[in-house]
Amino acid sequence: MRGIVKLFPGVRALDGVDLEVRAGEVHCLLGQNGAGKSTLIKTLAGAHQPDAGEIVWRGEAITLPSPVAALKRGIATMYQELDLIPSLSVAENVFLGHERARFGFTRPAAARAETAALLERLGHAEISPDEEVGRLSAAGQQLVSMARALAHDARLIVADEPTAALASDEVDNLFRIIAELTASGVAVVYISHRLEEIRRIGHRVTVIKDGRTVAANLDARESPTSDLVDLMAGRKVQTAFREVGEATVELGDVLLDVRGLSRDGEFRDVTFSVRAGEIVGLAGLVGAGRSEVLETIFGARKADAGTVSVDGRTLRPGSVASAVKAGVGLAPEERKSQALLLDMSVTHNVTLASLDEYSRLGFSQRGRETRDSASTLDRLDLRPADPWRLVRTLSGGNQQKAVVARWLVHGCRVLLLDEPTRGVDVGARAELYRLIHELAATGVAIVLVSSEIPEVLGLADRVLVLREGDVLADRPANELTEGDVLDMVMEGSAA
Amino acid sequence: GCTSNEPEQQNNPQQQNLAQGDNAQPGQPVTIGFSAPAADHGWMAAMTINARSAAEQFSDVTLNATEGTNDVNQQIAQVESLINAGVDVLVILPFDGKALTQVGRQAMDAGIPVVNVDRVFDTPLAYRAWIGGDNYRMGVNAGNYIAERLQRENVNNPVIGEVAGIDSLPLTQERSQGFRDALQRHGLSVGPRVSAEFTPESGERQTANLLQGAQTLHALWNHDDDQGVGVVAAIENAGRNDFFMVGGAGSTNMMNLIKADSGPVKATVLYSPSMASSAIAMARLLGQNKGLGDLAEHEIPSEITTYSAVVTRENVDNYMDVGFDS
Amino acid sequence: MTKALDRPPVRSAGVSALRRSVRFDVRLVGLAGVLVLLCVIGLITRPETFLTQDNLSTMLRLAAAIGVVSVGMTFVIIAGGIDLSVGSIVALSSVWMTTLATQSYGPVVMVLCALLVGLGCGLINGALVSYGKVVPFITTLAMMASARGLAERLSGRQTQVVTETGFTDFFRASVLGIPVLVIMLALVFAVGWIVLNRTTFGRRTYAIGGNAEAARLSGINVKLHTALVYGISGLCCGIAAIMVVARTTSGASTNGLFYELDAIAAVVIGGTLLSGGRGSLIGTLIGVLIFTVLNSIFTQNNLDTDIQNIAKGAIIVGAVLLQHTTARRRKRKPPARTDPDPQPTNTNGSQS
Amino acid sequence: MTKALDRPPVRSAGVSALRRSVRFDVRLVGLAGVLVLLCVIGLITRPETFLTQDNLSTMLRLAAAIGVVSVGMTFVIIAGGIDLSVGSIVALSSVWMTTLATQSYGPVVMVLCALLVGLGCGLINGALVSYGKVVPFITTLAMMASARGLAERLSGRQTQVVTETGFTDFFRASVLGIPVLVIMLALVFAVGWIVLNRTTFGRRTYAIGGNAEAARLSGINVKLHTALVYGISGLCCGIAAIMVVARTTSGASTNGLFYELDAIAAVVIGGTLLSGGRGSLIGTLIGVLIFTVLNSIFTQNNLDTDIQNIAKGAIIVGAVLLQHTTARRRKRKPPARTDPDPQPTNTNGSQS
Ligand SMILES: Nc1ncnc2c1ncn2[C@@H]1O[C@H](COP(=O)(O)OP(=O)(O)OP(=O)(O)O)[C@@H](O)[C@H]1O
Ligand SMILES: Nc1ncnc2c1ncn2[C@@H]1O[C@H](COP(=O)(O)OP(=O)(O)OP(=O)(O)O)[C@@H](O)[C@H]1O
Ligand SMILES: [Mg+2]
Ligand SMILES: [Mg+2]
Repeated sequence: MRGIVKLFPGVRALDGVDLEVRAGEVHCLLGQNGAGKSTLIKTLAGAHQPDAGEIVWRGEAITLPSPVAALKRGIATMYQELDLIPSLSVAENVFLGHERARFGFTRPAAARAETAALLERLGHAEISPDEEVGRLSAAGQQLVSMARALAHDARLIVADEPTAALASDEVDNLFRIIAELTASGVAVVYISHRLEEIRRIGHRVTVIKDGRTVAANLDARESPTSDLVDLMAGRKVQTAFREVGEATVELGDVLLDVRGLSRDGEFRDVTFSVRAGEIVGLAGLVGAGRSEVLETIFGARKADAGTVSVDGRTLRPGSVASAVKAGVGLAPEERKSQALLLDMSVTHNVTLASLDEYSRLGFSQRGRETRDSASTLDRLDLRPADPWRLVRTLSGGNQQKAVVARWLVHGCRVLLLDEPTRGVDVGARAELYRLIHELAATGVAIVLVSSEIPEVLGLADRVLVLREGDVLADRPANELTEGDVLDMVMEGSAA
Repeated sequence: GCTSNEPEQQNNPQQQNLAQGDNAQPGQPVTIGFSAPAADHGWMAAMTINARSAAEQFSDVTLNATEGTNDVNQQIAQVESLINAGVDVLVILPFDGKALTQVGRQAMDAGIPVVNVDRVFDTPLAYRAWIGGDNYRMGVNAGNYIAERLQRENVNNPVIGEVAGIDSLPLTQERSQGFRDALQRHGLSVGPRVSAEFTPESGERQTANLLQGAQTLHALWNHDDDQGVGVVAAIENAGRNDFFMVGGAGSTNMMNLIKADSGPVKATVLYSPSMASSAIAMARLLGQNKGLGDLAEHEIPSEITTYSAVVTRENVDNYMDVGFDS
Repeated sequence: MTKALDRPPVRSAGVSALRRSVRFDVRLVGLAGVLVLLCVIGLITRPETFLTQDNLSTMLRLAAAIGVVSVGMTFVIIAGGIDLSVGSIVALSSVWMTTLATQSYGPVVMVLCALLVGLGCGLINGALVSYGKVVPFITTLAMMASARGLAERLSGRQTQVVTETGFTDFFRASVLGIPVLVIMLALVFAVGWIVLNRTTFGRRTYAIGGNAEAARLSGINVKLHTALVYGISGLCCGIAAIMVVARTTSGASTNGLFYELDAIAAVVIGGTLLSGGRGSLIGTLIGVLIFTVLNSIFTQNNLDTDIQNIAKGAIIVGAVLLQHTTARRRKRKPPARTDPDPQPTNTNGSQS
Repeated sequence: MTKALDRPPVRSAGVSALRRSVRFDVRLVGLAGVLVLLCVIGLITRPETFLTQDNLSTMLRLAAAIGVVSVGMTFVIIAGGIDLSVGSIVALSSVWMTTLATQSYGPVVMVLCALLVGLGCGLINGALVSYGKVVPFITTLAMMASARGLAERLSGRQTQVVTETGFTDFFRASVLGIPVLVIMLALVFAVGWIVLNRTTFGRRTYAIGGNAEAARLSGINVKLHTALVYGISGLCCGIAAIMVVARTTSGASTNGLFYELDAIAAVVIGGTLLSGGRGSLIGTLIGVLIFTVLNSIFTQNNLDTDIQNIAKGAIIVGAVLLQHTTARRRKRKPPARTDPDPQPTNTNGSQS
């Protein structure tokens, strides 16, 4: 791809990007949130038409007027936003658009069998090809998306942040498949904000910034991390967690108290408490029920047993209103379905949970609202820096920033963060960590869920490890190593 | 606490002269099936109400009335289910005469006499007796009255407006045709014309627009007194008093206005829902194998056309009894 | 990958397949329960006449036209659209097929004419929606007005009687005691079911309704497909027009009044989401039958129209609430759905 | 933004606010263009009468009732619902307020009666939708049948004339040459606009329509809010009933026929998405006016009903296509909309 330009109303998303991918390599694409990575690969997939530039495929210049054209040439794409049909079954999603059919009649048995084989290859034979995709967890859906890309027998597979929803073991699994593919001569374009992944599987790296290629074809293993980060951000970024030894904040009284919380088939007897200023991390594999615990604390799901109390007052089970009144906030896991109003502006999204704070007698105070949300967004480096842009037109990582910003603006006393850094670039991530610490310092109790174990260990004061709905351990973070946690979640044997 | 306006009056406005002489004596029990279009406006509601109250007067009559519907398909099914239910006589006011002809025949073939009311079937094979109004003559009488009145008032080149009913119904077309023909006979023609939907609201809306388009107007014929309430309101809203208006069907309301003679309404042309009462009476007699008492004939006649008399201030008192509450 | 077996399943396979089929059944079972309940009420109130073969065939024949229209509507709604023009297209087709000119060519041409007119109108709808990008509500509202106007113009607002007895004889006949119309209804439903559930076309229809952008990225020609779906709806209207003409032996511009509401109501009560992507033809069939039976009970029990209306509203809501309770009792609602969901439109929202 | 500063200033606020208003304007400008075009056609065909003050005030008076209903409908649709019962609620309110019993208490009680009946019906709708979890289409369809039936029962299907002259005198009067009905319409629109755009209630309405789950997780009481939104729609129907009664000097169960279609059409043509979360009251107002002007042009030019219908369909589609072209010419369409998008419901689906 040479000199690709793509214009969106008000934004030059791509401004002359070059990308060169060789057969059999894993080519990593790096860039900040909103740099144009997803836009670039959508151009490659035929989903967007470039305004300028050319695509050369095996020596000949081609145009890709539609996704079909790209698929026909052997370019399969796993989009950043899981583009699956929630109401269809796994098998139907995998073969959508290239159904196993005879004379237009589907052959569900064939599709099912092939899907089962693909899923087995992905190490997840337990996912039924007949299951409705909408009922799978985010990780399950990511796997289906992967199976779909594999089903195309493509020459080039493009993966846009495939690991954002995955935990470490799933990531290993994915990398094994990618290694198999490249060994058979398939090229892979790989996008991720986790630099350590790029080290593990990448061959070469292209860095884009603000729609331009700033560095092409670097060696993935040799280039120093700091150089890559600097290239992406165009400035020096500190990516550290709180310095070890830095005086931890003075912890206050117990603010959030969870006792014997259970939900049928999801988790059992979860008991822990969080003190003012404390950060508690929940670690576990995908499907361990961490999200469910947070949602139940928040009242979005009704607990079957157990109580949640804030500052000594017990919350009404299954009532979000009662939780909100007590000062609890939840930044949910799935940004699109649970958090964002795609057709509203960033500002309006950010202040959604704080409407009462930004109103007098029911009338909104738009000036104050705009000011506060803009300054939070500024800190998170949301791009493009237009507080009135519709959230729909933001890049994935920037949308995530808007979700987190909503709860930073909202003055709550207990903050439940579910995967707050999913898809967020390195620079903004550091800023986010700093903000979380600042909040804790002001006496907010924070519960954090993340699939990245280093992140949990680095941020939290205390860590709860969950496995299949059971709490395995509740320890201070500095007594645990990544290995300990991994062992626990995999084996279930408390080390 | 919430009742309609005139509860006593609404039920049985014209029951006094239904059956006289021998025919008044109870005879063998008769089950009458009744099917009509949706009672979605005053006239049609009056038809159903009249049919029911007529049936109540006869101790020997059981009325099996179906839900009114404006879907011919559904009306066919209703008549079929009445046939299935084994009624003795059918009284059918079809939404569309031609479309229900088949089912009328079906009933006749099954030996159930059919009294066809108002909108006529396509073939006499489908009914035993027909009673209905004369839409064409209604238009003619309205046209004649207007033309003559304008001539009396010496108006030159008069502008004559028309507020028709639902345009897609044959009855509306017949009325309009009669109106046109009558005016033509007097060398006049119809000026601005709108069509409303038999409801006061549509009458008001369409008339308001018509009046805007017609800054001069000498006479206005409104097909239907239900929508007439709205037509009169629109004339008042526009503050117009430069023309007179003639109604249609003959509601009590319009007759009162004619009697009061203070507004634009000077006359109305009858198309009385009393025909529904007559139809029930005829159906009963058919079921009992009797004829109409006053006629020499042994049987019920096969067709009866009611007359569209013009009600004016002079004769309104004679007609108050057939006025219906729109 | 050594510990593959140890890992908590992302989704447990066997159970979920079972669950899924159960979940489907429960909705339809609830609905069928309502239908049976209505039949029982009919039987109790009118024991002599309600369940006679005569009455059944009357009810089914009445259900035929609206049933066929509802099949097309189900396709459109599953694909995420709406078709308000069905009633008008039925009127136009019925008028066009019964003009003197058309009738002079004989029954086969009449039938073809109805089908082509219906299909044509449907495709115009489809083209405007997918290539013209006019929202379905507006497109079909416009077609609703235009087709009805054209029908009035063509017929001069006269009811056109069918003189071609070959036509009426055929469509009013019965085969083995089953009216031809009912057989047609069954056929249309069967074909519709197969297309929707067993062909790529059908699965793609679901896909487009579920997430049009994802469908496009999967290489589906969403525009063409959408246009065709409206074509199907139009074609169904053509078939319904034939049925109406056969029933009434006439074509009129007043045919098909309110079919749009009746059909949408049947589809929605049958469990198809107005937001698209989900739905079943069986549900639609039951929905149509519920309304037909309800009408029949009302008529046979001689209820006043106003009471009927009041009761109808209550029964519709009651039926849906009953369905919910059945479904809830079985505790099969997935957690994501326990939320208020003031409108199903949003459940579609998206994922991760 | 290519070579902006290292970190572009977050608020190029001035520019972006401008942009934002421009984006909004373009849609509405296109729509307003259509309205102006229609007025020009009216002026050309009926130069003497069309733009007179008399005719303008007549048109606005005719638009008043449907305009007020459309305000409520806009709220409901933005919140992601639909209200099919508006016409029936208008009928019921108009009948209830004009019964002899109500009239005997004088004009103030009549007005209160209409408002309370409307509000009550709306809240019943709302409660069923949000607490009963019955989909809005079915709930309001049921209310449509029931309210109309109740209106028929109350009135015995008779037109109830208003004898209370205090009532008619007040509402049929003019203030400074502007009819009271038109002033009421303006007031309802103004209040509606403020509530929708300047209060937290309005913001929450958009939020619920945009993503009910997100709204719920942000601590909004989605159920209560949804119920209230239907209450607003009902209240608007009550106001509209007062207007209809004032205009026709009577209450009748036939009032408000087809208001649901007219109101939804006005709202949708005004750019509000049926899937919720987006829309503007100004668009709705222009939509209402477009339909009113169209009607006025038709009647004043003495067109046949059938031609009117055909033309109406063509004009509606034409208007929307024209809007699109304007929007495209300005290149202001966000790319998410350039794809097939057979129905707006799905745009929610996804994208990068
Ligand atoms: N549909 C759209 N309309 C308008 N602007 C868009 C649209 N899609 C993307 N953009 C803009 O294009 C730019 C590039 O977005 P893109 O999604 O390619 O970023 P990205 O590199 O994938 O970021 P991330 O790491 O957050 O996923 C962003 O500024 C974004 O706001
Ligand atoms: N809508 C649903 N219907 C049925 N089962 C579900 C649904 N959502 C989640 N589950 C199941 O609940 C369990 C826990 O879900 P989930 O994946 O959200 O847990 P988690 O620990 O939060 O993992 P993640 O790392 O993805 O956040 C899984 O077994 C999952 O399959
Ligand atoms: Mg991206
Ligand atoms: Mg989770």
